[in-house]
Amino acid sequence: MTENPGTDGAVLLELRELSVRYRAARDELPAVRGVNLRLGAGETLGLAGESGCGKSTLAMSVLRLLPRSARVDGQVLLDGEDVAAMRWGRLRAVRWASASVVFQGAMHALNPVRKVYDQIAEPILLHDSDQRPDEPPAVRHRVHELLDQVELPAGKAEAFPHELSGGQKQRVMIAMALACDPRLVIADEPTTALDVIVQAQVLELMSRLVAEHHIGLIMISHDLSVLASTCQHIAVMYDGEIVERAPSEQLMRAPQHAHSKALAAAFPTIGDPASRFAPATSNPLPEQPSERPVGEPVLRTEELRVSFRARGGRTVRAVDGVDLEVGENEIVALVGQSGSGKTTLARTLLGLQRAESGRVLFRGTPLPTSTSGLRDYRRQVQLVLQDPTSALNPRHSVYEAVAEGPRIHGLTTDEIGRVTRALEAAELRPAERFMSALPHELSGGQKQRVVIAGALALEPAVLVADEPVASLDASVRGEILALLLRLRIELGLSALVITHDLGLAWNIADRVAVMYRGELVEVGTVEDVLLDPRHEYTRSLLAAVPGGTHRAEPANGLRH
Amino acid sequence: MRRRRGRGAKGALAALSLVTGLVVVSAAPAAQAQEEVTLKVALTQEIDHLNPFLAIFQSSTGVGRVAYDYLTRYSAKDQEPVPGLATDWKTSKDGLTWTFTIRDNAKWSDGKPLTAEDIAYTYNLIRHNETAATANGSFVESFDKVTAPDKNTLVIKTRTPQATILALDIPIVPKHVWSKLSKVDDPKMDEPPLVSSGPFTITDYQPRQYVRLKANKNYWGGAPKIDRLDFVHYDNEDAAVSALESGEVDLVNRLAPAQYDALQDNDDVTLNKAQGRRFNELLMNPGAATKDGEAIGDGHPALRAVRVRQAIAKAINPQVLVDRVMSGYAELGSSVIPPVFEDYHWKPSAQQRWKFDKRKANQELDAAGYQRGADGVRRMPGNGRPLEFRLLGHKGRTFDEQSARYIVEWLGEVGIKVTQEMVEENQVDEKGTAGEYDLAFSGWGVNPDPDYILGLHRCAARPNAQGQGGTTDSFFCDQQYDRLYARQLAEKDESKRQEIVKKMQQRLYEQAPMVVLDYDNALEAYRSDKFEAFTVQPQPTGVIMEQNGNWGYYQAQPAAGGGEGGLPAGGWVAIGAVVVVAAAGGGLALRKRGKSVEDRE
Amino acid sequence: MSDVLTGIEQPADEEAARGAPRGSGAVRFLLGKLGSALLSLALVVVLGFLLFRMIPGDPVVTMTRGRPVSPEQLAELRERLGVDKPMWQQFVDYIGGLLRGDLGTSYLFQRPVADLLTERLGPTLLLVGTATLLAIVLGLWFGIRSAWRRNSRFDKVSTGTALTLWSMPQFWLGLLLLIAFAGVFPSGGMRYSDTPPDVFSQTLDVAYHLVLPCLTLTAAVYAQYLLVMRSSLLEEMNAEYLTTARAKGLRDDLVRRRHAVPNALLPTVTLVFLQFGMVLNGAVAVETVYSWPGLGLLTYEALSGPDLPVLQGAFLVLAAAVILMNVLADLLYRVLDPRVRAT
Amino acid sequence: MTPTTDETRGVRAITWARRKQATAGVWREFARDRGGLIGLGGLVLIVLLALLAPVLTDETALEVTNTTAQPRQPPSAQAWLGTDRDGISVLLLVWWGARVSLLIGFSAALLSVFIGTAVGILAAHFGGWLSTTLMRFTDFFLVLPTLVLAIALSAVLPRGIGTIVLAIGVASWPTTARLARAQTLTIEARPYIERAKALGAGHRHVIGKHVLPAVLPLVFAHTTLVVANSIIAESTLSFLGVGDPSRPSWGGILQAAFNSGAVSQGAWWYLLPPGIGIVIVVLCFTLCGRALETVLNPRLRGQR
Repeated sequence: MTENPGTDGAVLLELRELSVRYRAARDELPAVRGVNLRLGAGETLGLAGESGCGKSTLAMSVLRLLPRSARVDGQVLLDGEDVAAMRWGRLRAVRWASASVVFQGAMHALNPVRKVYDQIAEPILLHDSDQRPDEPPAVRHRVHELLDQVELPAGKAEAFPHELSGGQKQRVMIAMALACDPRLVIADEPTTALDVIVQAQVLELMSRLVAEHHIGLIMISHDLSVLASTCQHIAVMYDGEIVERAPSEQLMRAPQHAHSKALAAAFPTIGDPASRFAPATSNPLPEQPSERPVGEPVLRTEELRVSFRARGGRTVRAVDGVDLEVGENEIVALVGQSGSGKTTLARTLLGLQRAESGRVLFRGTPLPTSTSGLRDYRRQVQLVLQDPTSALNPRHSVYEAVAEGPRIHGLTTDEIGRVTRALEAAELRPAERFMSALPHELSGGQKQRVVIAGALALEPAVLVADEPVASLDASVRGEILALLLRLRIELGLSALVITHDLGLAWNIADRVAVMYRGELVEVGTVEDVLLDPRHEYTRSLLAAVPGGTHRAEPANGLRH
Repeated sequence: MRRRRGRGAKGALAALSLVTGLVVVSAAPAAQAQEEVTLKVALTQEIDHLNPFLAIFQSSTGVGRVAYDYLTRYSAKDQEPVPGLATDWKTSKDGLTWTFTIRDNAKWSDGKPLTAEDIAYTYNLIRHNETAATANGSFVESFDKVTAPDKNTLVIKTRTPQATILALDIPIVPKHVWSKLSKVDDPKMDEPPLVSSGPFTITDYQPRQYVRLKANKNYWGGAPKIDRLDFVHYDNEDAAVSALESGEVDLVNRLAPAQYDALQDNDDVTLNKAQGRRFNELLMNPGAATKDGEAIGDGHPALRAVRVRQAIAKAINPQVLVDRVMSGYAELGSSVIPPVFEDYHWKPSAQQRWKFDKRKANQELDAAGYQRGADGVRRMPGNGRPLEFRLLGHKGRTFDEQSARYIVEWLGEVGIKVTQEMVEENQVDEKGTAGEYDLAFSGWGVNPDPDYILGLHRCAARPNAQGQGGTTDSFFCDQQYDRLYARQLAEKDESKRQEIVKKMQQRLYEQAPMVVLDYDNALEAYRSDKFEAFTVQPQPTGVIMEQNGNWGYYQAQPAAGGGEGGLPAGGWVAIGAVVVVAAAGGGLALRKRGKSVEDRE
Repeated sequence: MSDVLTGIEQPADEEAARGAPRGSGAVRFLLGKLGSALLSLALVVVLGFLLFRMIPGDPVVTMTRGRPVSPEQLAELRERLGVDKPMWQQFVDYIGGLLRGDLGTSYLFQRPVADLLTERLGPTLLLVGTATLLAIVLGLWFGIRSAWRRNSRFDKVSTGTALTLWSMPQFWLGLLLLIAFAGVFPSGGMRYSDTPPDVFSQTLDVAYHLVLPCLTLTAAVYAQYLLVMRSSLLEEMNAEYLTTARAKGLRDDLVRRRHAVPNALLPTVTLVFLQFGMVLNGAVAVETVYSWPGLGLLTYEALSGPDLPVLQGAFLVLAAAVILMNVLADLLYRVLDPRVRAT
Repeated sequence: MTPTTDETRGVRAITWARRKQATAGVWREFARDRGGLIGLGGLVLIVLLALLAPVLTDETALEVTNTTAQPRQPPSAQAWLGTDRDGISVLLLVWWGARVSLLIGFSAALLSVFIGTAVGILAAHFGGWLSTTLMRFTDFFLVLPTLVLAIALSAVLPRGIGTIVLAIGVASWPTTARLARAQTLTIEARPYIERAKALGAGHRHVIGKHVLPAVLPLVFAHTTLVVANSIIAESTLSFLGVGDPSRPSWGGILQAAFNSGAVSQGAWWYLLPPGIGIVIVVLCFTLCGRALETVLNPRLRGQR
């Protein structure tokens, strides 16, 4: 059943030599180059690739949803009919009835001012000729049925999108996609914006529904493990071409193409000793010190509490009695779902957020409260933000961005030398080449290195990194993580890495702290916590990691 | 250059009108209005009150003149007092007691007879009620007693002889209506219908829109020849003129020269260039002071010297203002009594008149010791204060704003620096009464009797020690002038009085506390296709509107054949056209949209 | 808390707060809006008092212009107007008067200002209301079409026209129309004196007089609405939910009508209300040119005097109108946008 | 203490080269907008003509006592655009009026933008009660009927250009304040501000290095629109009679025309040129402003 089209043998979708080019100001930018693809009825195919590889363009071309600037060559045969040749009326009839789409960000893909009911009912009323608006009971029934299928209560039909959580919105999107019983569903990064646990639930739901309704599915993601857990086949796209297509298990186990390998390596299997302290990188890493010196922790919190006053006078406690230590030369991973208070904790550590009670101690001294004291403190503890694109002022050159810290602190002596050293420490070599560049001329990984260099320019003792690789492409992810490991060895830098990604913790951290609703529920060495979770929450986090077919059992036997 | 008129457009739109029923319907009310003859008069001034005791504005008193009767009237011919309600009068030897015979054919609009009792009531009300004195209190100030011994006799006793007793501009009100009111400023008295006895009766009033009057068929002087008289409000002269052109109104006054010129080509409109009662003057602060001679204000000391004032009079050329600012619709000014009052008007001879001569003005100033400084501005001898004058004027008043530029430039050439100070009207008044000016524009409308205007330049007209109560126009104070004033007041012989009055004007002219720049013509226009020539006052060069009387309106006569009245039909057609076009456009757009969206991506 | 930490802030973003009122949201929201409106109103009242007492000139002189008045009469008048009292006393009297609906007496018209204002309010409402409605209809219609077919000939022509109209001083446009339509439409005022008094004729008469002023006021206002509508729809044009709608197979006009426009309408509607002050500015100019007997003309007339009580009254009424519109805008926004309406 | 001069120069050169490149980029983007180019061209021409008026024309021809031409004459060979109520060439009057209109427009806009930017940035940056107070203040000014406020102000203050500038400036700053505040809030929500704070930056650094450079271009683009508005506001105020009569602006010329009965006379040559002047200048400013906004505000790019 691997290479064959579906059970009835019909070809649902076929792409023949499909090319898409975007007309830009001067020239045409190819996005998809000569792709051939077949999908049988009921088949599920994952389309993997990094941002900009053309996977979304490919998906959108199926229903001719590309912007006007796109030029499409080749054929898209949907049920044997060429979409490009369809008349406008025919195309409208085909849309949603034959193939529907689950869009990337459910938050934006739903109309914010219309009720869920209206949005789901709209295609039903449009396409089912027997469901006229004068038969609302039937439509209403159908909508409730759909909501039931995606495990949402019928009452949500009367909700507006903003009243739903991210996962609920994505469920609504799925319900909407199923509304006209399409034979093909295209899901474009359906879970990217979601939390790990929710992501697992949504993926499971999708797999189930696709199987139950015998729907063909094309799922697009940058995350191989997500695809592996949902799809029979995976096709890897790179620079507009499909470079490898294989059954999921095979691709995960033995990727052939270099790019597939990089993608596969980006999501380490927890418990796999090969990836412990070994993020995927092209430069070999030096040996990690096995024993860490024990002593006074560099950064420590005592009973730290932080709360916000929400509108309406209610107080929301984001951090609730946290005791956390980051030792000398240690990397600690702070993991948890979004909203668990990780980022607030990080901001408090840097004095960007005032603590309600408790203390933050740096080398045993409490966080200063005076303006100048705080400034001095910030030479020691530095921050690396999640999205390097927005963390750099687009108007400032790399040099200015890196020199910003030293200038603030009046470290004007040998500024150029300082900047050069910082850039080179962040592995931007030769430093001169980058100095005059503006952020938009750099790749995502390079930008994150600049941010790190900016922090390093102050020669800090601790780096607090908030999701440092979450917005980076898989192939870059490993490089940045490797950089953190190298910095620890070369500069003796301690780090607190905040992440939702347990694999990241497995990759680089010495210890891991699990945060749940403002509290630390479990703290310990990576091996202890991830391989032998004690707390319920840690277990559910681990269970939510999409392990695909390749997931290792958290067996004791792995701990040799 | 004629501007685009609506005729062509009307024709085109008339064709369109065939398709719209709206026009047919809307034309009906216009047709109805044609049965009666209505004279529509444009007013550009607000009506402040219809209540005759409170009405002050020219517009309101103008309405009062057609609605109410007065004791006496001014003749249309030469503005001499002629019988009004009083048919005859005599005065006692001491001039303090006046006995009037009141006509017995006068009736109120509610049918009740008008008697001497009503007149006495009116005068006494003003004398004893402060609110009632608001508008016309000054006329009765010297009254000692007013009685009506019988219904045809009115006796007025005054404390001092009063020359104006035959010129009492006091509308007579019905006692039987007013005596029932609790207060004089009862708002009811601003709401028609109002009981009056004049040739017209006020029937309808919409503030800022119109006052409607209907002819009083029982008027003792005979019924007017028109049925209705409407005073229609327009906010500016332009609006009124274009209303005249489109036939919305029949009579317009206070035209600007440009508008007067523009109307000259219109065959349906006849123009009336009347000798006006107004003059414009340039005041030169001769050293403002109170009655007691205590200096007030901050007038420039150089202007206290007669030689400087005379030099200024020679440095400016009023004829240019007449020609260019007034476009020739004015007469060259000389003294404070306009030539329309020919008996009192004094005109300087060729030798007496200040001639425009910059060289001479310069020489005189040089000779008087006002030497030019390095900046070309003259300095006062002694203290060296530069001759820098402020020129006070009304903001927004065209004459002031336009003439100011000429004055500035003329005086600049004789080494006097002038800066304009155009301010709101209340500030002009305030600065004027406080003597806080150097040069100032001013102007007066003059009554047939010269007493008031002459009295403005007496020492006694200056304010009291508190700086209040002054009526002075110029702060002029001259013993010789004051003596002449007293003489004319006591003089009973009319021709002798005229001589004295002329001497006073000559004295003013020579002392030059002001330069009278011009006498404005009153520019009026009316629809001659609808009305015959109006009665003007005085004849033959006088005005139709703003008379000292109601001859113009009362004796108005529809033109033979009569013009079409009512609304300009073109207007209704235009509305119809707009509606049709909008509907058609909307429909088209809707249809087009329905088609085009179908096949668009 | 004397030692303020550098860079430490509450993450309370006011814009965000708009989106998520909690608890007894509706009432709280309403009270908040009303409260701030009342505060604005109070400030307007105070400013109105101060501003018009700074104007030089003795009001008594203005009132008695052209009449011979004795010093006693002047003094009595001063006392009646209260201008001889100390400032604070005047302020107290002013507030007291306001509360009783007494705005003083006009110097020029010798009538209560409140009466004058009520009398003039109707015509202004008629003019501004008609013009705004027309402008909304035209502006939105053209704006939506221009945005939907960006850079088409239609877009270029309609946006170009709007920009040109927007660049015109309204009074000048009024003057031009006045010359152009002389004879076809009345040159000023609100009704003829000799129109029969029946409702039908009167209505037609007023409508006829309304055409030019309304046209002038509409021209500039519609242009503004068009530009706003166009740009807010353009902002929505790339929204993902439109792709969703298209993917569902909706016709282009349905995508526009059901999805794009309702979203783009939000900022536009708010702006329509917030720009109300601009419409009033226009009304002052237009009423002056066409002698339309409204508040704007009253303001202009009061200027030549200046008739301070009237100016002050007009200032208060106009400012209050704008404040009211702001409150309405907030309420309407709440009705239109479910995100704000959150319970 | 100081780095070697060579190095400094090197760094400076980099920075300057960057700025030059950025400016060139802005210009390239701007030049793509045909409307913007036309507007800019028109503005340059008009400003040049206005500046050169004393060189190209004879100022004494504006003196009423020097003119011999008849008042209110239609265009002729002597006076291409006819004469005004004093017999002065309308062309000359409009030419010189441009100086006054532009001067007032620019000054009022500068004043308004200066107040607005300062209030907006401070309100957004500092938050708390200061922000509340400032924004309450701004909202308050926003609801004031600007024309009536300007009228009242010009009635209170002595007549003159300064008064008009002040009246327009004081009445029109709140829109700029809102814009500056919104932009500052957007900028301050960006992570790089968080990063700068984490690096130890204080208020001055954040405002000076990050907020101002990001807000000013937008404010600059907005300024052109404010100038346009100011010119219209000035003309309206002058028309209502609160302008400076001794130096007539375009609005003042129109007021003089209106008051002297030009409408009844149908003196189009007297009414059209000043109005067309206003429309052209305002349109040029608006086109420029919109083009600039599109270039400088990436959010708007590709929209207009």
